[in-house]
Parts: sequence; C-alpha cells; structure tokens
Amino acid sequence: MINDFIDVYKNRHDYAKDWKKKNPDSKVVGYMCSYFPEELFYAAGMLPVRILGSHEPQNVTEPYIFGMYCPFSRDVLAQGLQGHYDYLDAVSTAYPCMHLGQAFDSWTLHVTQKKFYVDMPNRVQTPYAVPFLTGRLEETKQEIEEWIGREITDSDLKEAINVYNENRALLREIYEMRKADDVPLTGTECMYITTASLFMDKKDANKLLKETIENELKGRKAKTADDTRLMVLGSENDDIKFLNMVEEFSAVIVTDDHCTGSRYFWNPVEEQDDPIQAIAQRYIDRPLCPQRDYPERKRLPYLLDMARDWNVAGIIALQQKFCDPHELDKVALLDWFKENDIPTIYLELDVTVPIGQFKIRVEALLERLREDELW
Amino acid sequence: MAEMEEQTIEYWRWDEGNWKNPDMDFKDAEILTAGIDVGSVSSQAVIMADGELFAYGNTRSGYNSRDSASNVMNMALEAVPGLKLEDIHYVVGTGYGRVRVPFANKAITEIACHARGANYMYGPKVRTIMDMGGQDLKAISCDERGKVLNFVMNEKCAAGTGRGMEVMADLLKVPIQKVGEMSFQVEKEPPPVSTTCVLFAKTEALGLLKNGWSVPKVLAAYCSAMAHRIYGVVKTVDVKKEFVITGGCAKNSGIINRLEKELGFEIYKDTKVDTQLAGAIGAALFGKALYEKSKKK
Amino acid sequence: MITAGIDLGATYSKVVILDDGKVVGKGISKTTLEPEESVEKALNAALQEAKIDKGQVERTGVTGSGRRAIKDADVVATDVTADARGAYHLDKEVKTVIDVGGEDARAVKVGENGKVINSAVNDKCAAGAGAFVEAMSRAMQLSLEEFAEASLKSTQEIPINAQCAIFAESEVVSLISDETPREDICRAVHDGIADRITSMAKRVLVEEKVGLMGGAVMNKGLVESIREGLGLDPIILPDPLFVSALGIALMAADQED
Amino acid sequence: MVEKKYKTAPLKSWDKAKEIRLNIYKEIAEAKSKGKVLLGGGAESLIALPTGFDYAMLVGEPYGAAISYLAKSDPDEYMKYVEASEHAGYPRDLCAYMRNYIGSILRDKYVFGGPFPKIDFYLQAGFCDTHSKWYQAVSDITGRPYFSLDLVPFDWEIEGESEKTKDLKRKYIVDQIHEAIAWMEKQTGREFNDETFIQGVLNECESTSLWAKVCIANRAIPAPLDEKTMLSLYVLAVIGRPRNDVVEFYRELLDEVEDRVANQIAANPYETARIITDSQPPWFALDLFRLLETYGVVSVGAHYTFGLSGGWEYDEENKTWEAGKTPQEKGVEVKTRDEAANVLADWWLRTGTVCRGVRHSGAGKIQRIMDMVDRWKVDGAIVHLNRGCEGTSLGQMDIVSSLLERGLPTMTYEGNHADPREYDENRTFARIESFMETMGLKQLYEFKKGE
Repeated sequence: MINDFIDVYKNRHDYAKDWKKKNPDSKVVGYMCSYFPEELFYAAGMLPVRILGSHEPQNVTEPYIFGMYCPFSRDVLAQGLQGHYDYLDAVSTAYPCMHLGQAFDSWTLHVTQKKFYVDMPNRVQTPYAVPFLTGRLEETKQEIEEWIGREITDSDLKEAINVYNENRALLREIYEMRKADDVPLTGTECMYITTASLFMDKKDANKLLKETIENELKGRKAKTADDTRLMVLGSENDDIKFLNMVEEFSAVIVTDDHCTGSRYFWNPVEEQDDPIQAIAQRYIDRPLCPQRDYPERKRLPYLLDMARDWNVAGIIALQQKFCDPHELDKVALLDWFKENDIPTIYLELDVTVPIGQFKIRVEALLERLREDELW
Repeated sequence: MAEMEEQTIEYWRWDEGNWKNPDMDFKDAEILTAGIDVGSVSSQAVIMADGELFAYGNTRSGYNSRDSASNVMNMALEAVPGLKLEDIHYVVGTGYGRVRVPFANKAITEIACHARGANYMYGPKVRTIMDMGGQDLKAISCDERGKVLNFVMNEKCAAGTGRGMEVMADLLKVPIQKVGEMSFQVEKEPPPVSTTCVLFAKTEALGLLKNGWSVPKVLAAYCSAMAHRIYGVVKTVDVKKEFVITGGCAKNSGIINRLEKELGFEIYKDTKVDTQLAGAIGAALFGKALYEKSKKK
Repeated sequence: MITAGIDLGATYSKVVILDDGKVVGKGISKTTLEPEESVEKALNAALQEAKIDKGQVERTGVTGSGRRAIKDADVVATDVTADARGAYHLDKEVKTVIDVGGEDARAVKVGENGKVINSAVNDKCAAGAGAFVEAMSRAMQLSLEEFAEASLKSTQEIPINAQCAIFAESEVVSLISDETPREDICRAVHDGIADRITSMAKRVLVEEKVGLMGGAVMNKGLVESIREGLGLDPIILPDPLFVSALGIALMAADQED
Repeated sequence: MVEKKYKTAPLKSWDKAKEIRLNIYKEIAEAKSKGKVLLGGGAESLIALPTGFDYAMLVGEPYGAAISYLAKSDPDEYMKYVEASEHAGYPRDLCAYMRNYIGSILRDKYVFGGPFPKIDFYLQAGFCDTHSKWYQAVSDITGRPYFSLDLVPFDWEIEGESEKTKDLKRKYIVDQIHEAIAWMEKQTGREFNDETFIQGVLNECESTSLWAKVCIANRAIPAPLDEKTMLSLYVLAVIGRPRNDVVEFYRELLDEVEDRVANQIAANPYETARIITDSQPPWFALDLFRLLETYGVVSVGAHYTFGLSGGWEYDEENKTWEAGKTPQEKGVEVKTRDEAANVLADWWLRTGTVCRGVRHSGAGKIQRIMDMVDRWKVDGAIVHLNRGCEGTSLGQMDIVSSLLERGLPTMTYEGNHADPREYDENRTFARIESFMETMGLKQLYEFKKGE
C-alpha cells in the first residue's frame, strides 16, 4: 500500500539492513545512476539500492568535490561520507556524467573501496553501442562471479530479467491509471512509490505494487478533473516537498520524465537468445537522459508524446543546479514546448527547495493555465 | 577600547508615505477594491474606486507579513477620511506575503498583478514588463489586456537584484534615490564592474575607490553591470518595444538609461503613478473583476 | 620594545600596542573610505589606553585587506600569517584558526612556532558571514544580541541553503511569511552560515585545538552553530577581534634589524 | 634589485609558433574560397580524422579562449560575444569556451576578422559531457550536420583495467572512425584519401610525443620554460597536430629547449621555487604568472598543459609516465586506413591523459599529479577551481586534499578559464600573497601589469 512505500522511502537504510539480516549470505550493492544494469547483480542474489541524497544541508563534501558540481552529486557523496550507507558491500555505477562520476570516484576513495564500474556508452545512437556494452557487461558479470565465488547462469539472468520486467510493467500500469480524468493517486504519492522501489528487492516491491493497485488504487479518486494536469521532467528529482507544494494548488502531476521516475522503468528487457545482450539492448534503448541524447534530438518528441498521452496542460522542467547535460538541452526544450503550445516553466533544484521562490513561479504558471478564473 | 560608531542613516531606504486622489470621492464609487502587495522589502496598499486609482500607502515591510499588510492598509485608509476597511468590497493580496494578508479575499501572484498593473499604468500597448524586486528579477510578456503570456525569473544567482543596489547605496553612503542621478556625474562611462554578485561587488567597489575612482564612477560601473544583467534576463522572453519597468528600480535612472542603451529603444515612462505600486494596482483590478464575477453568480 | 600592530580590515580597523610582548593598549574604529584616518583613530585610541606617545612606538606592523594603504610600516603581512602568529601567541596548542569576519571567513592551519601550514578562504557564492547576519537581524527587526540569543532558544532545525547569501535571504523571507517561529529562523541563519564556514574550514584538514577569532564570533548563536558543524569543541581566542593586530605587532617585534 | 641566479634568453621558437597559429586561423577564413572542406569540432576530436580531405578545421576550445583574450584588450567587445549566447538562453554556468563560441556564431563574427566561417559539418569526440552536446547546440543554431564519436577512455593504469576491456574500447573507437569516415564522405561528396590520413595519424602521434618530451625537459633546474610560455607553445598541437609544419615546429622546439637545459638557460632567472598549477588558467589574466615570477616562482606546468597536447605512456616498472613511443619509433608500419584507425585509437586511449582525467579522477589522477610533483621537483601547487570547465575540475578537491596531506603547500582560487566575470584578480592576488608568505618567499622586485 502507498503508506508502505512511504515507509520504505523514509527508512530506506532500515529496509536494506533488514534485507541483509534476512539474507545473510547476500550482498547489498549501492549504485548511483539509473543506467546501472541492476539485473546482473540481482541475478547474483544481491540487492541493488540506488544512492540518493537526503536534501539536508551538509558541510562534509567540500574537501572532496568542487562546489560547482550539481547539488545532487554533492548530496550523494555526503551520504557516504556521513556513513549512512555503511551497510554496502560495494559501490557501483554505470558511467553517469562528470558530476555524479566525481561523487563515485570520491566515494571509492573515502567510503567504500569495492567497486563496479560499467563503461556505459554515451552515444547510444551508434550501432556499435550495443556490442560494446554487451562486451562490458560480460566482463562485469565475470567480475561479480569472481567476487561471490559462483557462476551466474543464464537461468539466473532470465529470472532476474523477469522480476525486473514485472516491476516495470506494474509501475507502467500505475502510470497508465494516471491517464484518468480523476487521478487515483497524486504525483507525490506516485513519487514515493517509484522512488521507494529503487531501494527495494523487486520481488517485495512487485508484491506490494500488486496489492496497492488492486486494493487501494482501483476506484480511488485522489484528484479530480478540476485539478490542473501537469508533467514534471528533468534531472534526478525526489523532491517530495516540491511536488507536495505544487499539488496543494489544485494541481496534479500525472506523469514525469526523471531518472528516479518513469525513465527508470519505462522499457522492459526484450527477450533475446543472449540475455546479456538483451540487457545491453534495454539500456541502450531506454528513455534518454539528456547526457546521452545526441547527435540527434530524440528526447523532445518522446516527451511531447508523453505530455499528449497524459493530457497535460503545463510542464514543470526541473534540473539540478549546474547540471550541464540538462542545461545544454534547455534552449531546445523550451523552444520545443513553445512551438507545441504547452506552457512550461524551468526551475533549478538545489539541496533544499526554496519553497517561497518556487511557489510564485508555480502559481504564476497555474494562473496562466487557469486564466478563466481571473479573466 | 574605543567606542564603535553607530551608523544611523539608512541610505538604502526608499520613501514612504500615503496619498489620495483629491479629485475623487469614495462615496461616488460603486465598487471599492484594494490590492495589497507585501513584498520582501516594501509593502504597498492601493484602493481603487471603480477601477481608478484612488488612494495608496507605501511602507517598508516588517518582520511579520500580517502586520505589514495591516499597517500599509491603514496607511492608505488614513489618507481618506471616513473610509473604513469594511467599505471595501474586495481585497486581493499579492507579493511574497500574499497569503498572509488577513483581510484579503484572494491571493494572486505578483507576476499576474504586475502585468495587469502595468497595463493600467501605461495603457494596453504594453507588451513586456520588467519587475525588479528585492531578490527577484521578473521579465513578463503580456497581451493587450495585461494577461501574462510568458515570464522568466532569474535563477541560481541573485546578482543584479534590488538588494544589491541597496547594499551599494549603503556602502557608498549615497541615498538610494540619488544613485541614478549621481551615476551620470562622470566624464566617461567606465567599464561595468566585473561581478554583479552583491557580496563581491562590495569588495570590488572598495578596491575601485582605493584606486582613486570617484563615487559616481563606481556607481556608473555598478549601474551598468546591473543593466547588463537585467538585459540578460529580459532577453530570454520576447522583448517588445512596448516595454515598461515596474518596482522600485524603475526610479533608478542610472539603470534605466543604461538598459535603454542596451535595448536600443526607449522604455515607456509615461505614467503619473509611482512604479512601485504596479503590483498592488494589478491586485486591486483583479479584485474588481473577481467581485463582479461573484455578484453575477 | 614598543610596537604597534595595525589590522586594516574591510569593516573595522584594529590596533594593538605591545610593550615587550605585553598588550598595553587596543583601539578600534570603523573603516571608512579614508583608511589612513580610520587607522589614525584606532591608533590614537590604543595609544591613549596604553598611555604612550606616538613617538615612543619603535616599530609598526600592518595587516588586513587594506594594508597597502598604510605607508612606512616596518612589517607588512597578510591576514593569514598574522592570524596564525597571533593565535599561536595566545594559545600554543591551537592548530587550526577560524577567522570569521564581516565579509570573509578564513581557516588557517598553524604549525610550529605559529607558522602557516595552509589556509583556505571562502570562494564565490559563499561570502559575507558577519554582514549576512546583520542583514538578517535587520530583516527580523532584532538587534544582533537579540538575534543571537533567540537562536539559542530554537527548538527545531530548519535547513536553509546559504550558498548565496542573497538567496538565503529570500529563503528567510519565505520562512518569515510562513510564520516560522523567530527563534528557529535565527538558528537557521546561523546554521546556514556555519555550514559554509565549516565546509571551508574542513578544506585545511581541521585539527584540534580549534581557535575562533574575528568579529562575528562574538555572536554566541553563530558560535554554537559552528561548534555543531565542526563536531569539535573550539575555543574563542581572547579578544577575538584583535588577534590579527596582535599577530602583526608580534611580527614587528620579532623582526630582526 | 636582487641579483639574477641564472642566465635567461628569449625563446627563439616563439615567433614561429605565433606565425603558424595565425596561419591556421587564416586558412580557416579562406578555406571555402580555396575549395577546402571546412569543419568544426573540439581539440580532443582525434583531429587526424579529417586529414583524408583537403581541409581546414576550426578547433573550438582555443577559439573560445581567443575570444576571452578580448576581455583584456576590449572588454565591451568581449561582452558582446558571451552575452549573445546568454541572451539566446544558454545558461551562464556552462562551459565558457562554448558560450563564447556560440556567441561568435550568433553574432556572425569571426574573432580574427570577417563573418563566422561557413562550416560544412561538425565532428566531435564525446569525451566530456559538454563537448558532446556543444556541437549539438551549434548544429541546432546553424543547421549544419554533426557527427559525434563516442570516446570511452581507458581508466588510469593503477586501476588495472583488463586487456579485454581495452580491446573493446579500441574496437568501439575504430568502428566509429570508419563510421565517421563514411559519414564525412557522404556529407562532403568527396573521396577520403587514405594516404594523407595515414600521414595525419603519424603526425598526430609524433606532435604529441614531442610535446611530452618538451615537458619532460622542463624537469631541469632551472626550468627552461615557464607555464605561461608553454601555454603559447602547446596550442599548436591543440589546433594542428596532424600538420607537417606543426610536427616540424615541435622538433625544432625540442632541440631548442634541450639546448637551454644544457646551457642552464632559465625561464625565470630568479628561480627559487617551483610550482605546478591545475586546470586551464584564466586565459585573459595570465598576469598571475607574472606576479609569481616576482617571488622567484616558476610554474613548470600542469596536468592540463602537459596532457592536452601530450602523448604520455605509462612506465609500469617505474610507475611513471614518459613520452609515448610513436609508431615510427617502434618501427610499426601503417599502410591501410584500418591500420591507421587502429593506431589512432590506440594512441589516443593509451597516451591521452587529459581526456582520461575528465572521465576518471580518483586514485589514478592523484597518482599522476604526485608523479609531477616528484619528477618536476615541485615545491607547491596552485589549483584553479575552474567554474568554466567542469571536465578539468574533475577530482580537483581530492587532489588538493591529497597534496595537503602530503605536506605540499597548496592554494586554490576560484575563477573561470574564459569568462572574466567569474575571476576576481584582486582577491586572487591577495591569496597568492598569503600563499607566498606560507611558502616563505619574499617578493624580489615589483610586479608590473603585463602588456
């Protein structure tokens, strides 16, 4: 049920520690970017958990990371330096971006030495990306096998793929439900669900998702057709406080494009003879982070389709302050939605949300979208 | 240990006061509405009679937004003997403290209100509004009714906001009302200061003074840096020549003239109304429309 | 020997008179646009306290951001060096000095004999500790003392992001309009600044004992937040405003002819 | 006046470097009228790739830096470039090279005179987040096609990357080189000349190997070169390393520098302390090196200065980096396009340290810096926390902490390599002064602002 997800979100470390108690022979591996091929690690009986920030100001990262790196990357590193992830057996990432990569490098120097690093290609648009990533994943698989001292079989992999695919399908189902005029859950609630699932054993998550869909969401009306439908998109975002503030103004967030939201689970692994290649293909084909959307701009039409399918009236683009890949899309993105007549505001996230400064921008957007009220 | 000297003059303070239109009587009006703009720095209350500016009050914001709202409303009411708060049909709050105006019927953002207010002050031709507040720069584009079409605000860096000018006025001991005028007392326009960061500009300004720059020259360099910065924000909306500035900064000719040079055209200044009132005026006008709407229901 | 140490800072000019290593007079004045005058004022006050004539001063040392304005000093050194020297004199065990001034904050790692090992100063977007508190106390309509006291009574932590002082200011304005208790806002301001100061200080690889100095450390609320941020128990150096002036006076006395 | 410790002499190669550089920019301006293919792209773009055509190439980073020089001579003019891009909506904290470059396109103004050259296509190796997207934005503006080659660098040697991983990376790049050649042929409608390409590749290896040797010569005491001079010398490799005249230049330069070492001719006749810096300098404010000189300090280089144009090969045995051995030196014959592609990919992955450092910091980058401290006999370090280039600032704070832990006096200052609004000279100079006191150095003569 939604409250259970909220509980996991808030007590993510307790969840992981409990899991470890229940699975004493298994390992917990922290990862930093949603391009990380979790299936490989899950197939090895591990629990992959996403490392996110805590949204609290901190004073521990400055000796290790430059202040012009995005607040998210600094917040992530702070979690490690403050010892919140002490239960991790390894830290890992697929090449994310320079900023999060810096957090990873510092983390391996100062916090967790055991690491896995996947050279995720950036130019996913080249045909050579799949064979390259497949090769790198095969090596990663070997590294895991050496570490845990046993083989990861094809059937382990297929099992992991099935569990992850089921999770993706269930989350998609919830997103489909948000297409309704009377939305069964708020964007804030949905963010709790998707983000909590980043920390959960997907088998547990799937069970809970099924229950939530069947027993809680079906027939529920969290918001009505009078609420203004919005989409949020941009870089990492689990700013519950922000979403909550937006939805207090008779608005509802019905879909998103964030790596902690839809981008994480949108597409399944399509079956192929070679499960490793199937996994590689999935990460190459998934919805794009701006970091990997070039030379052609494929992300913008994708976002427009999503906005239309979910019938949104306006868009709130949120990026982590100093996030270069998002900033490099800013002009194109704003032009694109202007051409396509969807009012959009663009905000920058920091460690804490300056609610006062954001309120006015959000309210002004809503006033624009609901002009009948004032005019 | 020798005494530290107390600094008593507040160079950064704008004028305060109230006003009433001497040619109007509130008893003739069908609808009386008020707009209260509780900003981070100053608060304004405007009373409008059938959509015409009738009276206002303007004062520094205090710590408590509710008190600021009440104070400034009382100030406006005091300008009109016999007028009481109960006589006013509809009150709209705007500005930072918009939801804290205790006697308001509705809160509306200053973005919508400034556009609407500018439309009243300068007429329906206005298409671009720049509001320079204490900590925000807002560039707004609007239609002939003063309806917002798009808006942009400064992000990630407060450089170039009104607060910076206050700090500078305080540092150089120049009353803020005189900053503009004084910034033209230079033989040759100096290059803009390299940083508009409020805190760094302070050290840079001190450095320039030590290098023998005159106060007007430093002000000129700072005003032109501010104009640059504002222009940068404005440029990201569709700038039209029908351009006005609202807020306290509109009174600073040192910035305005330099901004005009950058824009390559003259900014509309043709209004008799104090530019600081734009938000409150817009709010009062929305109040009238909303009141009429509520009557129709 | 009688020496005068002058610390010409951005906000205040401070002077210390030493007689054979003993402080006999101190003086302070607000730094104006005529730095020489400001120094003259502070110097006269210090001389008066010391009951010494100007002519008796044998050597003069000058430090502080405005040091270039003072001609004919025997020793000129930057604040970093003077901070370390002054702090070492006051407490031989101090290994890290944190100097919190009006505009800048600085951390100095002190080595043998008061020599500087390394130092850090706040970078862009993180300046103005003392000045920021002043502005905030003004916004809250409190005196600086009231502001500091209020903060110590706070019962909850409210995170504000103080990377840019001006934006922090608007966060404070939002807190005010949200009717957050005054004490908590005061504390939030101190915590925010302390985060910046301690972040910066950690760059010099802080070692105990930590000594605090500078005008802003007279603010108890801020000191409490710094203490928490460091996770260490710093001491406040005696006469925290005059440590640099003391340091440079000592350097003037040390100087070989 | 203090007495000079060493003799000094102006560098003879200086004028030639300037001449070749201006020639290259002139060739770009005239490329279209001379029927050449004209392309744009970044310095780390395997710039031997287009040598299969009769071509000219505008390399983005030095071009962005060239615009930033204006900040010194004509600040108003400089502002017009950077503001043009900001007014178009490109955020202010993006790479300053890129913003200057985009401003130049939007103003249709070539900083060396005339309109912005009509580029046929853009070619960029995506080795940092910004570079990959930079030319996408440029392609949005100009409508010119863009090819991006994904460059996944080797990790630092200390990480023990497997041979299999290295092979995969090499193959990934070789495949894309072939893809790029086919793409370029399609864009230009011209045939790719394998012979000139092979020569270009060999030149690229040789230029960069020679530059590494020049840097190595700077280990000598007194240092024959200071970093400020090196910045003007390495740039030729950045913009033209596959060119014959550039290879020739570096051969002569190496001779001259080795001659200076033999005769103890110093860059700074007062040399008393040696430092390294980190990241690009603020290009418009190289006076900070001049200030350091007045204290007898010579900056002997930076990871950036050494690595951007340098080919460095790891010496497993001594855990250090030496100048990369070129195919010519190894006696490897390169006869086909595919062989050349393989040589180019391998050279780049193996010997390119800046590109690697933009992807991987951590222990490897720290090791590289420590190696410089040891081998170049360094007494201190000045780290430019570069707000304009997040690629080169990767790992900087960890490097600073490591240097401090090692006991090496280290100073930081915040700035920007190509946007003067983010650099505060007064504050930086004040810090340098404190730092000099910390290092126990005295100013030997008065500092005068440079020309």
